[in-house]
Amino acid sequence: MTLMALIALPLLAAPLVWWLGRDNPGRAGVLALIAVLADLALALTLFTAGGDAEPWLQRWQVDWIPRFGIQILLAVDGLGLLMVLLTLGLGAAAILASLSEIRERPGFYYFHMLLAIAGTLGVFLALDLFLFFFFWELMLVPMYFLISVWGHEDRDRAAIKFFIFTQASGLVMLLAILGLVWAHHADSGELTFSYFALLEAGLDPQFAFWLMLGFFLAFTVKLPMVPLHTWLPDAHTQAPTGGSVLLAGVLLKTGGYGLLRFVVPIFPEASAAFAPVALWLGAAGVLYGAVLAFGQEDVKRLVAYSSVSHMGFVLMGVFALNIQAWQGTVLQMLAHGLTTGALFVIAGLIQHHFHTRDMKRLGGLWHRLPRLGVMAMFFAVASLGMPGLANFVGEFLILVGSFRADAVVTAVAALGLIGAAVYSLILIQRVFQGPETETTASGISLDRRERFLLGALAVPVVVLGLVPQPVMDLAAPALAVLESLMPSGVLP
Amino acid sequence: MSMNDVQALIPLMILAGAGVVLVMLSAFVPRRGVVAALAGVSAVAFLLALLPYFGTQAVEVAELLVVDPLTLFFWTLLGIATLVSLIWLMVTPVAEHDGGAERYGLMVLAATGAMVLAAAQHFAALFLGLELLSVSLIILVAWQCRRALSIEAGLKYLVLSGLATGFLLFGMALIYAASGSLAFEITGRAHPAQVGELYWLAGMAMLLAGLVFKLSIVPLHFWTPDVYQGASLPVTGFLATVSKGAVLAVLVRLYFDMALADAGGLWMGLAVLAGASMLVGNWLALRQNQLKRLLAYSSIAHMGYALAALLAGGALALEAVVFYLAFYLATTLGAFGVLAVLSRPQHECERLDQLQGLYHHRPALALILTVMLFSLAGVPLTGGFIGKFYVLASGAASELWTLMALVIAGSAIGLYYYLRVVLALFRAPAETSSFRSATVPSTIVLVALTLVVLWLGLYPAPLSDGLARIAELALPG
Amino acid sequence: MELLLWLIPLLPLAGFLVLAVAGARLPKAGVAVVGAGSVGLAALTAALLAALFYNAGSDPVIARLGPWFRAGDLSADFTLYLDQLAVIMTLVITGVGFLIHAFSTEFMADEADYRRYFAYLNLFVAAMLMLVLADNLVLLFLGWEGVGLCSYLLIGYWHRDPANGYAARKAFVVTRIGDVALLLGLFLLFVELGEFSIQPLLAGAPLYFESGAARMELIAFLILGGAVGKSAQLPLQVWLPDAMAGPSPVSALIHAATMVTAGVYLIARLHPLFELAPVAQMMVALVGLATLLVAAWAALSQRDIKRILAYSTISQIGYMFLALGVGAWGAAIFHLVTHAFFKALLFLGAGRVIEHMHHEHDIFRMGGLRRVMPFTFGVFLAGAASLAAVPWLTAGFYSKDQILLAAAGAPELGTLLFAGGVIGALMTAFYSFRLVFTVFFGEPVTQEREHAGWRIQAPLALLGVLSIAGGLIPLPLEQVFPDHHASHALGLVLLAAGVALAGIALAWWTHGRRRPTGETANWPLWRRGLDRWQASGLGFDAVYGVLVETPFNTTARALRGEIVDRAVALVIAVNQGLNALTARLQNGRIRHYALGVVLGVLALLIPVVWL
Amino acid sequence: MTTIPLEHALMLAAILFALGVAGVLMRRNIVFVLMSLEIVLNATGLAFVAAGMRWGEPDGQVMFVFVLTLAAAEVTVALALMLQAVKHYGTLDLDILRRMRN
Repeated sequence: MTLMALIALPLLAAPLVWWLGRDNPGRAGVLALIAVLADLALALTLFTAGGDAEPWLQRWQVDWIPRFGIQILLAVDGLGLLMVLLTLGLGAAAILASLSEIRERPGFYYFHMLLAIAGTLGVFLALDLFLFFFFWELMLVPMYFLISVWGHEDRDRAAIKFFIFTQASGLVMLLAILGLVWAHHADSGELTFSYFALLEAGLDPQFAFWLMLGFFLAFTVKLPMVPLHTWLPDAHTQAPTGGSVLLAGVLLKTGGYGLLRFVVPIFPEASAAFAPVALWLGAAGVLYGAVLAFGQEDVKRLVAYSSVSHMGFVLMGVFALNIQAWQGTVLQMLAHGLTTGALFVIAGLIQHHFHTRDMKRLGGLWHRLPRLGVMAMFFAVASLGMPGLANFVGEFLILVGSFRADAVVTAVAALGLIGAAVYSLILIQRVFQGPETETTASGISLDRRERFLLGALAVPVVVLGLVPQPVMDLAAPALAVLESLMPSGVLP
Repeated sequence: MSMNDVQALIPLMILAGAGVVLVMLSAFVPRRGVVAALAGVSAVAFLLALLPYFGTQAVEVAELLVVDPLTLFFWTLLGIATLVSLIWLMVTPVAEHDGGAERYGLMVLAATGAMVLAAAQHFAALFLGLELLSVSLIILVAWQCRRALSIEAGLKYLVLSGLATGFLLFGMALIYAASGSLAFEITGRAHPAQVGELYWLAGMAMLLAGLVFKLSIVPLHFWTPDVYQGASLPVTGFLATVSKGAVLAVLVRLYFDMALADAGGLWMGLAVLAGASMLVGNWLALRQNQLKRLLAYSSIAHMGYALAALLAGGALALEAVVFYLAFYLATTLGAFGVLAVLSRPQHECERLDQLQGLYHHRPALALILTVMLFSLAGVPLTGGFIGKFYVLASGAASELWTLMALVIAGSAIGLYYYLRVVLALFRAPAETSSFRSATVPSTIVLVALTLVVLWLGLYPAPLSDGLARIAELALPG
Repeated sequence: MELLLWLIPLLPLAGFLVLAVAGARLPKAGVAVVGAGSVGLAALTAALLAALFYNAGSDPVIARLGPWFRAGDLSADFTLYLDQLAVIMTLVITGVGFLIHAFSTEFMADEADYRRYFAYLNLFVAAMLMLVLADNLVLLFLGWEGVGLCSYLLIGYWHRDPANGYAARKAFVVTRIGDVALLLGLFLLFVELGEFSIQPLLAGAPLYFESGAARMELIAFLILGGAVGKSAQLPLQVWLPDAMAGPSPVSALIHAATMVTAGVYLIARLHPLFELAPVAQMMVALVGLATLLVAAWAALSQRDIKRILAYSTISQIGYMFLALGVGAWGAAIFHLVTHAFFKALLFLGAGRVIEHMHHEHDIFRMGGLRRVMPFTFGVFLAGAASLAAVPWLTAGFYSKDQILLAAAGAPELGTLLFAGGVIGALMTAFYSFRLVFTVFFGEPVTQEREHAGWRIQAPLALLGVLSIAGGLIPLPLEQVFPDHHASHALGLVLLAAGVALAGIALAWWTHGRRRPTGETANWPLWRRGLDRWQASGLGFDAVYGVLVETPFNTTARALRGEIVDRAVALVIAVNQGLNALTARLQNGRIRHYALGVVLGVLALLIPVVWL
Repeated sequence: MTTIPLEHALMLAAILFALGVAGVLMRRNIVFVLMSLEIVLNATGLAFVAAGMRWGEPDGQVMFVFVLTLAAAEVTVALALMLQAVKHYGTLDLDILRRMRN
């Protein structure tokens, strides 16, 4: 029941916030924040949950569309719980980041914000494949509105591109889900969309491979994987700050989560067969994202491409198919959410204060805003994989794991670490260092809320970097299940 | 004709009688309101007259018509659609000199034709219903005779639908020649007829072409945008919903009664046409700024999806088509309703720029239209999503991967133009724009339609369970 | 003892945290106390610990703090390991580091961003300590990257000037190339041996690998790659000369106590692996030899006082690599220690000179400073003498001598290695004293007298003493390294000694007795070209520019428009084209529409008739 | 009594039908188009009658009556529309009626 409440709370709060905050930005934001924080508190109670079969912490189900054996089946394990916490944490951060930026139609804005959060929570909790797909598509809609109504100059194109990319690939996944369901039906006579039942589906290997590709496509568009990533720079750049934070921090994770939750366990053999290709695709993403990030002039685009690069590691981690890489994947997703989210907050602050994201017009911000400079430096350094901060543990484990799977591709991907240094530091150089420009000559300072927000994002980055073990222990049972599903001979 | 038969015909009689009376009455009672009210009452009476049939066995009327659960479902659906269309006819402002009281009668007559179609199980009934529907529609389309566009639309519809009817009839004649019967089931059973299999098949091909013309399946779709544009908004709405729904209904019955799924060549031909419709319809709509034309093109694509679902065959396909029809009717009526509500006398709301910034002035209308557009696009929360799910589910069950790939491609292309309209709604309004506000009754109907669309999207279980039972009864074994 | 061990890296780290978080409220004096004090305490702790350690018979100390992360059979914990090697490294880092801190408290007193400076400095020391004390390779890598980061932060300390930022990024990126190699080496080690802890690895490797096994060689090569990056050896030496952009004490720290010695330490620490990989070990020697020659050669023509010292560092580290390559592990560490003393001294001294000359770096615009800066001259001379390895008097002589003798005794290529080393020594002596003579001799360019407080003088004096007498400090390493049998031929020792003196004499001949102006305009073309080639560090930057930097920049710029988006644009264009095409057919003509109907009928009829 | 073979009758109907269709496709004048439509419909009538003959049932003829009725109704509407079209467009040329297009 907690699980349903977890989704329902932001869902029900959304219209309320819309109505009460329809023309009062402060009130709307605070109410939305309260809703998310309340939800976070609710999510924390899941730690005390227990009793369901390992690795599941809690499960809840009720019939939805019996014609197709569709249920509202929600369940959470360590992996899901981590994603839920990330969603709510970054959701709160996204709302905080929006407070001063969103002045127009605030109620409607936070309505969509809460809806997007609810949809994402649904994705992380749903274990009926139809329900999962439902939420998967659902989270797009509010995100589309966030971009298209409150976005920057080129928002229309970005919003439509984002929507078409993700929905079209989503439909392919729906087809794959249906293929899986019917195959299971033919096999067992039972029509169901339940994850637990479909795990047992006996599939023809070749058919399974095609189905796996269907899932893979949808998840890697969201991830995103090169060359399916081109919606991302546009969407991230054009979205308002809160939207960028949510997109980068949370929505991308649904792709990695989907790969871990569905692709690998349902199609272990097909995944193993496809893994060499996926590893190379991941490595290509790592390098391509890094090179393009370096080439950008727009602060937000740079950060967006850095996401492409980081998520390339996630793809590699999933398809390295061993426990280290999976642990790394989980950590990398959390770490990327925090650091990239924070970098988007910083980019948003720059845009808000100086009305430009063009690095040619920026420079020397450190002298005006030393605190912002320090925070930017911190997150840039975290993003380039400095040991002691969160991203390192993730990337290290992923690389160890993928090295076990394929040393050559890992060696290629590791070059991305050099790329990360190049683009992260050029960002700092061009925005914060060097002489001031006309644009940045005016003196401003961060207010307390902005400082708090960045600080609050920095703390978990350090904690995850130094004490990642509790998080890893939380995810471990779920990943151990994955390991047990892999065909013998795949794991090194 | 037994009493039983008569009883079965009561709802039809109500509608037919009302139609005739209304047409004549409008000659003497110049006030639109009275006629409109009576028309509405007749539609409600039709729906009420259906109540006794629920839960009864199928009733056949002299080989021609059958009133079974499927028919009842179609009748209910089409009856409600007719009622809503009549309401839109009422709320759309018209210029004084256009009068237009007769239109209510004509619409009721057309609806009668639609009901006959939906219950037909014999070619004669099919023909009669189709022509009653068509001829009334032609007059409705061409009604605003001071508008050149109306006349043009009427003539186009008349000539092309006449031609299509010619093919339909010739096809019937060939089937009759081959099988010796005009009843669906008997001719269907005669299908691998030793004598004239070629006649039968050729006849079937022509017959189907005549039917899918009404559904605007590519390449018989050319009339659609012009007729949509030329007719007045509520008539277009009626055309897009009741007329298409009735034809789809009879097509469903034909398809299953005659076991067309087994006629390889025909199936392939229909599949090609369905695929072409999905793509061409969406391509046509891509950069369209005329909303009626846009909806016309979108309907081409949607009928392609529905046809694809039908082609999957089996009980699930039947359910899929019927569900698709249900959500499509509700959604389309909602969309046309919003446009109708926003129209002014002689100045219909039909261009995209007329909608710009609607959200800022009439947020409720904008949100309703958004829901409808999302439903057409197949976005979750709306009936359109479940509709598309049904299509893909039936396609996947029959492993029609190519056709389903086309459904996905079409949907992806389609997103673009639906989202374009949505974008316009939420953009900053142009300075000159002003919007009418909705009246209470139209608001109620619009809200009801929205709730239906959302209900279909969120909790389709009651409907899907009902459809499963209907399909079970309609397709024993 | 475990606690003390942890205190050593944590004290400077605490200093960093205090300065970073609460430093804004501290006055400058407070910052100085925290900044220098934390390292000073660490040095005291290290000294105490060393005493305890030696007292307890030099048994290794292991201090566990807790797990860092564990996944499957992988574990990386926060565990420190202290043995003879680590003790020496810790003492050098904290000791020299503290002296540099102390020097900085006065030297940097006018700096506005005093706090940031000391915060970085503390972090630097903490990271380096973590590196040398780490029990496992992951933790070592933490320190490894940490020093990289701090060097970046400190080189780019004056970041208003984009050139400094460039130098900082260059340092970070170039060393990161090595880091990636190292990382891959660690992975390979882990995959083969299933372990990241250093001692079990070192114990396990000989059981697992035969000497010269291909994988072992590969691992050693990859580790060498990491060492080469961090220690600025060929071919990744290019970052160090530019790293002069930071304040002089930072250079002292980078070149002496931290950072560049990390590579030497790494190879020394993992020496059993290299012993199993003879090819890689020979490669270490050759890299060292090539580097020491190239850098010394480049140093001959430098005009920037700090660049001369930078190239000398590269060259001296080359000696250490040479020693490592011939298996003279102890000699390498010995040279590392003495080098730390005199190089810290030289850089701090250079900082004094530069400050005195109002930020003038060109040695040819200096002269006669001996008269106005007698104290600085004195200590600088001690440092330079040690660098030039003035025989028997200086620490540098003893350490370098060990290396040369070890090279001579190498089983393979001994003659070549020795000869190279001797030539390098000649050049070293020459450029050291070219610097001393040019800067401190001749006519004074200024009459301004130097003045320095005790916080500057004391560290310099102490370092001066160490530069001379540091060679006498015993460095017990017998538990870590196997015995090394070096050649002890007196002839070779004399040769080395003679070469150093010859170099100094040559420098006097060219730069002491005569006073070249540094003007090159009237030189013959070949000499100007040679000079420029030398001055540019043998053109490595240009080559890398053409091979790496330009292609990367061009690619990034070319891709900025997203080629992948072209494919998307193509899809869009196709759809728009189809839109236009289908829309054209919608031409309003009834007859055309009727044709559509007929076509539709045919579309259904044809398959019926044909199938 | 000689009966005409079904094939022959249907062939005739088909030819008539094709002629009618060709007329619709080729004529531009509304009147001729409507006449062609009449031919199409009557061809189907013929086909029905011929088919009815084959089975010796009245159904074919019944359908023919329906077809005639339809034809009449359609022509009525068509002529009314034709008059209006002439009023608005001043021509009987169907190709002129193309104000609505893309």
